[in-house]
Amino acid sequence: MNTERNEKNGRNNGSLKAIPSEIVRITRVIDETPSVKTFEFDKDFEFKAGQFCMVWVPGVDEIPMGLSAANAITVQKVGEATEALFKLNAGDKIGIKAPLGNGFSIGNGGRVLAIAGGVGAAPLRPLVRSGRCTTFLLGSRTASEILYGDELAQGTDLRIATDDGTKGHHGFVTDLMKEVDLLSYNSICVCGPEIMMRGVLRLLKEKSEDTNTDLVSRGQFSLVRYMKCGVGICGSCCLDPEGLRVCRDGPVFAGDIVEKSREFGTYSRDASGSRTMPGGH
Amino acid sequence: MNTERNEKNGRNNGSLKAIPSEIVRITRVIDETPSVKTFEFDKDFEFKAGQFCMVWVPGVDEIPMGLSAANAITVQKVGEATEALFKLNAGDKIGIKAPLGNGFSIGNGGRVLAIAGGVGAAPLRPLVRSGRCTTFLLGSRTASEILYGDELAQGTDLRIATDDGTKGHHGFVTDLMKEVDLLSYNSICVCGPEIMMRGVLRLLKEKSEDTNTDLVSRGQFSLVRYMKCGVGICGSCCLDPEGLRVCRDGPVFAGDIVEKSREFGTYSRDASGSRTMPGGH
Amino acid sequence: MVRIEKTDKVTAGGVELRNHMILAAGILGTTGASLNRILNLGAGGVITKSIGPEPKTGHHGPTVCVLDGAVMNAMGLPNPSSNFVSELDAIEDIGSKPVIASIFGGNPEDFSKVASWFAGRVRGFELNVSCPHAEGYGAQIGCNPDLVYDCTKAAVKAAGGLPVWVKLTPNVTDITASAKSAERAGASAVVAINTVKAMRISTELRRPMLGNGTGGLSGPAVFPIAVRCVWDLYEAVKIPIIGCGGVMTADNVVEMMMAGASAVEIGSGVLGLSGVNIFKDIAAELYADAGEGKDTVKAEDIIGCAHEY
Amino acid sequence: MVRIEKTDKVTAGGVELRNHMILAAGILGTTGASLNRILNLGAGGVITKSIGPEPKTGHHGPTVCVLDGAVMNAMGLPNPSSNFVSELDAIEDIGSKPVIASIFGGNPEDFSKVASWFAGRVRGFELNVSCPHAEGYGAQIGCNPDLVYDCTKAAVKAAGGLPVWVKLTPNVTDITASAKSAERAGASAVVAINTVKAMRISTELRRPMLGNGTGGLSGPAVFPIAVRCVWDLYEAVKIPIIGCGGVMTADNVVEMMMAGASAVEIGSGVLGLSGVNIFKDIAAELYADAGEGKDTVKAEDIIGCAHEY
Ligand SMILES: Cc1cc2nc3c(=O)[nH]c(=O)nc-3n(C[C@H](O)[C@H](O)[C@H](O)COP(=O)(O)OP(=O)(O)OC[C@H]3O[C@@H](n4cnc5c(N)ncnc54)[C@H](O)[C@@H]3O)c2cc1C
Ligand SMILES: Cc1cc2nc3c(=O)[nH]c(=O)nc-3n(C[C@H](O)[C@H](O)[C@H](O)COP(=O)(O)OP(=O)(O)OC[C@H]3O[C@@H](n4cnc5c(N)ncnc54)[C@H](O)[C@@H]3O)c2cc1C
Ligand SMILES: Cc1cc2nc3c(=O)[nH]c(=O)nc-3n(C[C@H](O)[C@H](O)[C@H](O)COP(=O)(O)O)c2cc1C
Ligand SMILES: Cc1cc2nc3c(=O)[nH]c(=O)nc-3n(C[C@H](O)[C@H](O)[C@H](O)COP(=O)(O)O)c2cc1C
Ligand code: FES
Ligand code: FES
Repeated sequence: MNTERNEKNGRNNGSLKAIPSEIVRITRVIDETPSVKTFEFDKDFEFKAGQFCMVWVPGVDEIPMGLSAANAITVQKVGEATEALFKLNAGDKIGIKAPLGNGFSIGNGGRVLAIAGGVGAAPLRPLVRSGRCTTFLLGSRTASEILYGDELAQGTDLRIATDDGTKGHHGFVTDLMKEVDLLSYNSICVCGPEIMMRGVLRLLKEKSEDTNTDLVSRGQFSLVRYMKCGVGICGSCCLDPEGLRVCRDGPVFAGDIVEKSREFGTYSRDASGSRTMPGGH
Repeated sequence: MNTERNEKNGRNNGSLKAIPSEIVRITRVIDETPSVKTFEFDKDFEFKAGQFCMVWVPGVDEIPMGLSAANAITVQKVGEATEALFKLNAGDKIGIKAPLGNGFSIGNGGRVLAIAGGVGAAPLRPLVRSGRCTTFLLGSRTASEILYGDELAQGTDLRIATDDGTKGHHGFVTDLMKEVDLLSYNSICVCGPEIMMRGVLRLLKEKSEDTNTDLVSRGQFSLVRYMKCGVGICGSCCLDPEGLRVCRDGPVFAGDIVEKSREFGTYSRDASGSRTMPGGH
Repeated sequence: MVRIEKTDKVTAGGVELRNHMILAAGILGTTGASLNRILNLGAGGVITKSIGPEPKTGHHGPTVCVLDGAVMNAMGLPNPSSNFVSELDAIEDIGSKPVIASIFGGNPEDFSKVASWFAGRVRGFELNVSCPHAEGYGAQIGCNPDLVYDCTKAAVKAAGGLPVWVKLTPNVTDITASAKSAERAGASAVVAINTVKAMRISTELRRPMLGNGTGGLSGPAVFPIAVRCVWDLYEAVKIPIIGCGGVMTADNVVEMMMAGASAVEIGSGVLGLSGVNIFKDIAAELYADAGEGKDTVKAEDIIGCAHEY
Repeated sequence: MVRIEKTDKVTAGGVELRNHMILAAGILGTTGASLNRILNLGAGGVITKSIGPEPKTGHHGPTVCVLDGAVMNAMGLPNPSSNFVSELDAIEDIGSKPVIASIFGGNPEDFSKVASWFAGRVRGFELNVSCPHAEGYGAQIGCNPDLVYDCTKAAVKAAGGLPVWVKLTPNVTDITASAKSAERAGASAVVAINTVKAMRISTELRRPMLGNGTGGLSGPAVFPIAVRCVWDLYEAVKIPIIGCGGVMTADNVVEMMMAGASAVEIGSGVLGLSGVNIFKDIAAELYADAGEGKDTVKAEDIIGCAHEY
């Protein structure tokens, strides 16, 4: 289980190390799409693609966001805290606890397939930036919602699908999976709405059965759950049935773990801990 | 001032490190003299000759004692806590905070003269054991009160004085200083009753004036003051007029510092902080 | 190091535990699956997130600050209320498992209502009358010995014979006063301590680091405070004491027990080097076979032993 | 980092200081020479060891345990009583120096007697009604707002016009109650906090680590507790607040001030990396010329500023 690996890096010696919220200054706000902005700040965090941060929006809330670069987050406006973030400009300060969680593990090299839906492209972007992404399948509602302009196309073999056909394939991102040779990838990194990720998992399963190859565990899914602490103590982000913490044991889980999760694609929990519909980017 | 050197070993970063009382088991009790015993224990502390420890005598008190070896203290019975210590046997446990204070600084090599009175030999013994003591002048009330049997004589040029003439020179240890060429020593390390140390200082001063050589600051005096904390926070051991802490800035002070002390050889303070007669071994 | 003789059975405050280390309330206790996981990872027992009469979403973030040697939180008692009951289904074979429901309320009726939801399902109750940052709940009850008495009485009645532990706040002039009230009202144990009132401010943002402003301190920083409370309670009440606050190591467990604790709870410890393996790691160090090493003792021989110094 | 504009004059609670960092009571304050040294090493002011009506030798050792990130002590208020007055002679030109006498007693008469010894010699008084480990003194007064009122009143009268600060204990349900009493009785400032009740046990010796058994916690571990107390006091009283507890860095000073402190005291900090140079080292980092760096502010602009978040 991922967690054992993460946490057995030292003998329990009674110490407890700070996880500070670094106060950073926003240096640039990039309008990616009508509902998505990228915020760059004046500090680089060491991180692995897929790791996230807790963003303290002063006076509002602290919310989880994938790191879309060492010094950036890419945010979709969906509610109170993200709206407040959208009102911030260069020069404003926010707090960042980073890096948190485990990130994608793609070993050294090998072929990497990224599959993203919407703002799910954010935590996958660093794979492209570091030149480790072979192919990127990006799904979006419509052409104007596609993130990062031409940046992705310059660093990887980018293929696009839009729900309304305004760009690329007319249809779902999962359709694009049929265009590529799934077997040729060592890692398949996925992030997006849970319904889309469920679709990806189903296709990987089918392909695995067809080819008698374990593609499911090559899949790595970045999950979203309601996070209060982000550091693994409160329990608000735990996933059924294993009780793994998305914030600390994840947010990236191998396909075989996700497959076992009875809540994946079915339900999640809200701020009070009550069951509700699944989240996802 | 000694303290600056001791304490400027790092930038103030807000941290505060533990000074634990290590619980050790007494392995051997050696009757040195009718009123002095050496207690060896099952742990070696890294230390410099002249550094001391706080000895926790369970249920009684915590008192300062020079380290007479990496794993030993040599104790004269004078009151409650030392009496309680004297009742302990091999197998019993005590607590040791060590090493504390600064110790003698004898640079690398050079000729070292040690001058001790009574149990003041304890913190000087490690100099002999490590082969760095050229000459050792040891004063004692009477032959039976001489510490460490033949051990010192085997490691250094040992010269003895007893008040009653039962061994060695009949008279004070300061008399022995006339036998040696004080100018030939790079360091002169002194520990004993304050009245004796005052005598040593006076002789060094005289010799300095006679020879126009600064022998006073070659002198290093290990002082005794009432110590409550032993770690430099409470203030009970401070020395007039500089307010230096014997436990942290000392217990070893250069002759020129001691010379400036208006309380050296004149008074000290008791447990309440009231002035009283000077202490010393 | 002092080690404890392995035994088949550990009982504390009327609850049969698997070892002396219990997961503290509000730590990874939001879902049944998580509680189940912590049990599987070696906890001696688990306590649920505190559950109250109505669902609460809790305070806005930041809700948790991890400091050097301490954790500060102001969760605001988020909980799904009665919806939590079905979470317990995820605990395999719950009837045989040391699961304790933490409950809170604003008055005796609340406590009896919430207790009744869990009465058949768990092995005991812990009353949270001590959360320092929840208006009208928690410590606002724990500071008032009469209210502690009434709420404990109500919970004991609703608990249908199950043991009721009362978790105390250290943020009072005299922690033994509420403890005595709890004892008189029929509590099976007192638990000490909940978090210590605290606050940190971001100097760069000029505002408190927690969304709620003030919060509660836990972790190693409060260990000496918790030991002191357990010590004082041991001299004041006859019912067992469960120690909680800053326990990180096997030696900390022994120390709490010597102060008077029959068992300990661990919360912030899950953020230490062992992570959620802390229960297993401590157990590996803490327990030994009888006769293995001369410092191996029976648990009952060290509970409160330091009082005889 | 936020830095404070250098000024010629810092005044807090009616006392003119040399900067915002004052040596706390009981820390290196047993002799006049030591207080003089700490002033020379850059303290903004110094407070004496607490002096009482009769000489006391204090508790048996161990009296101080230095833990990771905390200090625990049970000195037991050792002091030479009226003999201390002549210690002040060692402070060069004391008339111009920010020296504050810390005094304690068991009743109002004690406070007025002890205050009268020092009335002409010092720049102010600090009443220790908050030491957590001295029978009949300290916190046994500080827990009772009426006694705080009476003792403060008596000291103010005996102080002959000098400012009187009242140092509060955090070991109470509501620290603002005693603060309000002190304010009504004419105190010029309240100081928060004295040490937090605590205890550690040596598991190997099976007895408390302190000679006195229980003691008080200070140092970094209590900083979040102290900030919280200062914060609560700022909302409760109008007189200035002096922050104390765990201050180790320049940023800690700023944080205390943002919580509401007009100045801070430093005690355990002398055991940090800077040792007794802590005052100088903090000052070097804390103060800047007006306009030097954009985060350089006037002290008065940040005192309590976090309350407006
Ligand atoms: C590991 C992780 C990485 C993420 N990365 C990104 C990213 O790169 N870009 C991006 O735009 N979004 C990302 N999200 C989602 C983002 O956290 C939520 O959109 C955000 O918290 C909404 O906050 P709000 O106050 O604006 O919305 P609210 O008005 O509070 O609620 C809107 C919805 O957002 C979700 N939400 C609210 N608060 C939280 C929370 N604390 N934790 C999780 N979900 C919450 C809820 O499902 C809710 O229904 C990520 C989430 C997780 C868990
Ligand atoms: C740095 C240092 C090193 C020392 N090294 C040695 C040593 O190697 N061998 C040795 O025998 N003695 C040594 N002493 C002296 C020793 O600490 C005292 O003899 C001892 O504390 C007496 O304790 P007691 O309870 O037996 O005596 P008490 O009955 O308490 O008093 C007897 C006398 O001992 C002195 N004393 C008592 N308590 C203390 C204390 N806490 N600090 C300092 N003096 C105290 C007082 O002057 C008192 O008059 C050293 C002292 C210091 C400061
Ligand atoms: C994030 C967090 C949430 C907590 N939630 C609760 C809770 O719901 N109910 C409760 O009684 N105590 C709660 N506590 C207090 C802990 O149960 C425990 O009493 C405290 O943290 C001290 O123990 P520790 O130092 O081992 O963490 C919480 C503590 C933390 C850190
Ligand atoms: C060794 C020691 C002795 C103390 N003596 C006194 C005292 O005599 N009077 C007093 O009011 N406070 C005394 N205190 C408390 C400190 O003045 C201060 O309030 C407390 O230590 C918290 O501050 P800090 O964390 O900076 O040390 C003492 C503290 C220590 C550690
Ligand atoms: S968000 Fe708190 S445990 Fe994951
Ligand atoms: S003994 Fe406390 S300062 Fe030296």
